[in-house]
Amino acid sequence: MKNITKFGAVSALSLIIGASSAFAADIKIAFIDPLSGPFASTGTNGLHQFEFAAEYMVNDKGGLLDGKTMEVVGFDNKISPKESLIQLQVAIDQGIRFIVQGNSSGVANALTEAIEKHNKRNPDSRVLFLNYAAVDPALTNEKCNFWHFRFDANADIKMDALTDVMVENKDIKKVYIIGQDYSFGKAVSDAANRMLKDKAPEIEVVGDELHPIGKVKDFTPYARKVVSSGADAVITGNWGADMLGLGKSIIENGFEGPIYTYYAAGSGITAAFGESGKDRIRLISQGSINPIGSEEARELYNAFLKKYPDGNIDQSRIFNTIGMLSQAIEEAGTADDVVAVATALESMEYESMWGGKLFMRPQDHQLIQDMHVGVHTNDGLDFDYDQSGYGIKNESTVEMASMDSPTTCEMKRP
Amino acid sequence: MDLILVNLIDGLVTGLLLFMLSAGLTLIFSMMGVLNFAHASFYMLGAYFAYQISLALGFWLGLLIAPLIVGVIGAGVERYGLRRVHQYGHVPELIFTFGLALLIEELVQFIWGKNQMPYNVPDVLNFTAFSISGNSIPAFKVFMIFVSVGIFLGLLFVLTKTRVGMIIQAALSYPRTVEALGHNVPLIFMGVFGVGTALAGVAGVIAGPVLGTFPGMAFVLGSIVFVTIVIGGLGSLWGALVASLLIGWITTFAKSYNIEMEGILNAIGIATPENLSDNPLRDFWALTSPQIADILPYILMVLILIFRPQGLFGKRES
Amino acid sequence: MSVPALELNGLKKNFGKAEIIRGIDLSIGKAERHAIIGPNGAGKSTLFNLITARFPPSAGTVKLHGEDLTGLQPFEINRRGLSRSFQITNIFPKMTVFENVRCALLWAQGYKYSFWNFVNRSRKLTEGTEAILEQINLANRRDLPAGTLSYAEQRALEIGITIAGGANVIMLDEPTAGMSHSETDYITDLILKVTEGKTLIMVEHDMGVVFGLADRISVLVYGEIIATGAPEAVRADPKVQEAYLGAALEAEH
Amino acid sequence: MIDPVTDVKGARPDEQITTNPADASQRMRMQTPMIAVAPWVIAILVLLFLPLVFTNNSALTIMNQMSITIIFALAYNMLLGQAGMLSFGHAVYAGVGGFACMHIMNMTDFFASIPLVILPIFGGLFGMGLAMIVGSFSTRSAGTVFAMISLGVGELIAASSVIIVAFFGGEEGVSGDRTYAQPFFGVEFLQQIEVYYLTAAWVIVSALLMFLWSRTPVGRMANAVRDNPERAEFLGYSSRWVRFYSFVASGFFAGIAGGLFAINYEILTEENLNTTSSGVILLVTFLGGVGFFFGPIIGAVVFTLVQTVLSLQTELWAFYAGSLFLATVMFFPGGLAGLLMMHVPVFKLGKAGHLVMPYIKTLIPAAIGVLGLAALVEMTFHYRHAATGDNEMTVFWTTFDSHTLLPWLIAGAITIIGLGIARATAPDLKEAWNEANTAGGGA
Repeated sequence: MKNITKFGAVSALSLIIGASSAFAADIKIAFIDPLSGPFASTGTNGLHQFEFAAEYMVNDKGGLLDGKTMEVVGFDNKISPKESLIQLQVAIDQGIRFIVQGNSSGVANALTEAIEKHNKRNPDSRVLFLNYAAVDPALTNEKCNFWHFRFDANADIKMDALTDVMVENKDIKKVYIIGQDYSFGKAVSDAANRMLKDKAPEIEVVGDELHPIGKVKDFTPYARKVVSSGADAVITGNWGADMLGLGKSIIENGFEGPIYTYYAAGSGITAAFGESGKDRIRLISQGSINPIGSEEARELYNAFLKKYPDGNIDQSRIFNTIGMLSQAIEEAGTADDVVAVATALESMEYESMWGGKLFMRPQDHQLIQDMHVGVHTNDGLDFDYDQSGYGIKNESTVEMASMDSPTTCEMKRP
Repeated sequence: MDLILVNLIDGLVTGLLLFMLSAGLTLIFSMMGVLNFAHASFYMLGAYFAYQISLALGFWLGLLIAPLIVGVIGAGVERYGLRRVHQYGHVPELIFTFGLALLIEELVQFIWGKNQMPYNVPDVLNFTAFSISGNSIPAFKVFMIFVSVGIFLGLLFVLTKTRVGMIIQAALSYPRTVEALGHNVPLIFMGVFGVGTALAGVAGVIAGPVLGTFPGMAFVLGSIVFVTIVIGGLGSLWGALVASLLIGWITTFAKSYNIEMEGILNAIGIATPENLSDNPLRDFWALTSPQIADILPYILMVLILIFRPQGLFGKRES
Repeated sequence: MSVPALELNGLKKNFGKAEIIRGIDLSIGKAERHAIIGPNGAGKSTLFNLITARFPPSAGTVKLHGEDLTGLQPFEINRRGLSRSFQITNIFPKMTVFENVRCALLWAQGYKYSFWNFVNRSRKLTEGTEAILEQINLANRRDLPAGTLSYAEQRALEIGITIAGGANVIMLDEPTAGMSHSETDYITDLILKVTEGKTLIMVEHDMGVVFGLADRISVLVYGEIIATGAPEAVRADPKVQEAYLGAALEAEH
Repeated sequence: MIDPVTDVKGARPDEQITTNPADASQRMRMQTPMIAVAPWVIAILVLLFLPLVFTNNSALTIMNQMSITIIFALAYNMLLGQAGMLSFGHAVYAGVGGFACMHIMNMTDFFASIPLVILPIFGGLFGMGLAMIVGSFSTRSAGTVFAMISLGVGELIAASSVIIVAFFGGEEGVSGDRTYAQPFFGVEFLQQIEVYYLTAAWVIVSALLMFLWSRTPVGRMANAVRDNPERAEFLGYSSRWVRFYSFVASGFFAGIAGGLFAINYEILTEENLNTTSSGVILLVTFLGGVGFFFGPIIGAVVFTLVQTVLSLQTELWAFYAGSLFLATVMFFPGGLAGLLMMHVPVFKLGKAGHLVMPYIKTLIPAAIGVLGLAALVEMTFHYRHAATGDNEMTVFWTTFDSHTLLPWLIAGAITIIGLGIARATAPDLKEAWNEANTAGGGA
């Protein structure tokens, strides 16, 4: 009996896999990120931006290589490394050669290793990994490989820019660092300590703390410590519910200085902070939204809002990813030979519609770009987030941030 | 010193919130033998309903209506789901609630989406009640304390001073006898389940603005509620109260003070090994209390189960 | 004189302040059939539970073949050759009748916690089980789940499980409770048959069964044994008549 | 309170919640060895030939995932089904076994000296070791105490996975490369198909060992202790030790599943330990049915398909999985296996033919109705959450505009008609079912 069941089930399986590979687009990109579960909102928003970017920037303009269209296919990895690897295999079997992923450095680590092994073991179905948001510095240092490209600034670059801005602010004498207890949180804390010491030894780090990730119900005790420490500023790499919980709690319980963050915008967070976060939350990001980077970007954003009225473009790097990939495919003259595309991507210079120039550093495949520190406000915005009237407005900009930063990457090219 | 006082207040808020969940759960558990895994899901429903109602009618009506809706849903779940599964035994019942918790989370995402809801403290209560050396105590927290203490007193009154309470207390210990006396035990079960889930709903309404209203809010709280009632002792309302406060204060203090494992080990005479960074136990030596604050209740529970399986105030074992 | 099969010395049990067993001394010889009778609430089942370590005694000792059982777990006592049944039917309802009996044979046949033997490969185990099933007349029920048997059959099965391990001291707690006359006769015959040559200690209300089976009788009233002796002697004892037996006997006729 | 013993006294004959391998063993004993061996031979043949049907790597990957889940679920059922112990933290035994294997993979010299095929044994040993430590205090009683200790220990170990970075590698986990093992008869396990056969061999071996375990004295006594621990004590067996041995054996096979995970994915992370994984395996096992040895196998196959394949089709996969699970608990507490085995008496009576027509009349409309309902759910979801301009949606290979009335009417009509017919014909089915289950009568 069980064998019959199994047989039937597996037949169904091959049918479904077969059916879903019957789409018609010429160049397919697999988007492997959470589309269900607690992190689904970030994943879904990212997928919408990717789909829109492919439509608007490629297909509506006649496609690539004389009319080939581009399609982004969503794969739900439930933010699980295991599921990501299964979905990666499914994507490869569907003939997809470009993988994009961003949420969770843990998943990115699993993917980059799996892709390296896959490309080594299966030279005729190699794939590229375009990482648009996983910022663990290791990915472009000791764990780098030829197939991985990062379009976001890594945690160190962001901290470098953030601390450049912080030391300008002479009111800041004491800093409290708090983050989630995992590799990224630790990387933020290490970078902050190191760079503050370097750039402004007079600034005192009065607290440096990690809390369990995704498990804290009430941040009040942490907020108390921040307030009692007499800190003038807080640095945190928190994201999602941990960012919102921490931020709200710190503000509510009497802290009055700025909070420097990596991920305190969009996905409902801007709306939830609302008035309470005004002029308090600072955000490090790339791509200028307020003021908008270019007229082209304004048109694109408006078109995006027409399609997704409650959507945000909170990850402008997604559009850079699609733009640079398109340019690389055109340069290589093929979308099938990923080595050629990768070679074209390496050391590419690209004019971003969100302002500034982008440069894909060949040593480690880290994109170098302008970094902006913005403030959460409702004044003088071109575009708000979450339809809340609030958004992030640039205060300072670091051009081509960390252009010359060292890397431990020893790139092996095929 | 001031910080201790502040932490006491914060721990009290956390503990009382936990109590509102565990009180209902411990009643349900001891009466019906159901480890209701979906209890925290009703807490989540409370927050979401209150948010939806507050958009139209304001916070206060939300506080009033949302728990009622949650209670009715809870009673419905008992009547049309649990009662059916009850005949198969306790394990399927438990697994039923487990599945229900998953389904409720999916439903909430289906209806409200996956983002955090902008459900905020009402303006009337959005001010600082008082400050202790720079640490402000928001008025809403004071309000939370009053609501939960009020509910505790109400429960105590109902259970000890009214006829229904007497029957419930009797049914806690001798369900068969109570049934033999002609009381409608299924109806009592449904009522207790409804009231228990409504209490969880109240907790959701008042915790939603502070702790955030998002689809993962039930999962974050889920198992800790069990831990509370197991530590307190199954079926004991006082046990639930004491365990809730204990957990509230333990976690609050553990987070507020950076006690390091190295310090503790050195204090009891174990010297820090040389070359700590190469030591396989290095992570253990570097432990700090905030890191493990949220798993302390689990450690406490395992110890209690090993040495006193009936819990702090419990009279019967499992 | 040889060592008694079971010997109780000053056995006491308190639940809180209530003294349920107030000091019992009793000696039961090998191959003796001993019945314990007494009014409801006299502590008969409690006495059974004390002997088999279901509860720890408050004071006193229990000796099995001269060996002190204090501090032993029920399974350790069982391994020393004492087996019991329960007042409320206590079998494995979801397992088949055959499985029920076979489980009772496992330890006795030395399988212990082994996971390198397969139970259905052992001819000895199967034959032993079938022999017991024959004895308790349930051979034609062997593949039914035990929970589906009739009440009398379940009681018979319980007796089968109790004797299967080959214990030489058998304790039966009200084996005929709640049975019709014909069922009672069936069980009485069964007990006679299967306890041949073994020490039997039973609690029983049905005086017919008691006088039909027992070599000696003890009368337990309010946690104390007020009389022990041969059935006729006990029946004649004025204390017994006063406390219990008279009324019971009258009711009987 | 969740001790199954409490309500065992008035056991219902139709109760199917817990294992009754007694039946099977009896049948087994009376049948010729040929028939006893047949399912295993068929299973081996099927596993051998499946890759000829499904040649692509993703199907192999999914089948490997199924195999791992099968072993894990069977190991879990050694506790839940066979010994009546409900664990909320069983993922840690598989996880720790897997992490141990990962570390062995990274011990270059040692790993190069062993063939990859024996690696899962190390996983099993580590899982078993952990189970011995935890079991020493958690198996004293079944029921709530055991369940809550398992929850507590599970949370502790899951939490340490991000704290004790040296062993668990933090949130990135630990990764390695399986191909550095000693080649096994020249096979280096570079390709999925090679890994598939390795995993398949382990499935057969482990399932067989677990099946045989249920035939051993300690395996039989696990059932006895599950049904009535007190009675088992009076048969000379310590309930605690019987539970302990079951727990340790279950830990061993869970560890083997973990080892296979390490080989397949070459990475282990926090998700292999966390409570979600522990919960999932409980769902899988119960969905398949704890009452029969092969129940968890069905559960593992169905759940893996839902999780990996259905999730490609719809964002709402978890919603459907939850509904399926809840419906199973409410209406078929014996799980999918129980549902299948309900038909055994019918086949024995030779009346299976009588059910074919009523089944067709009821189940096909019901299935259509349920699909219609699913379409409505999808349309509602699309209507609420899709982008404004994006009115087009595709359900069941049909593309339409979700903002027009017609598709709603069609889907609604299909649902109502389908479920309506099913409802109308249900009494006939019930009657046919009763008739088919009655011996004698019409041929």
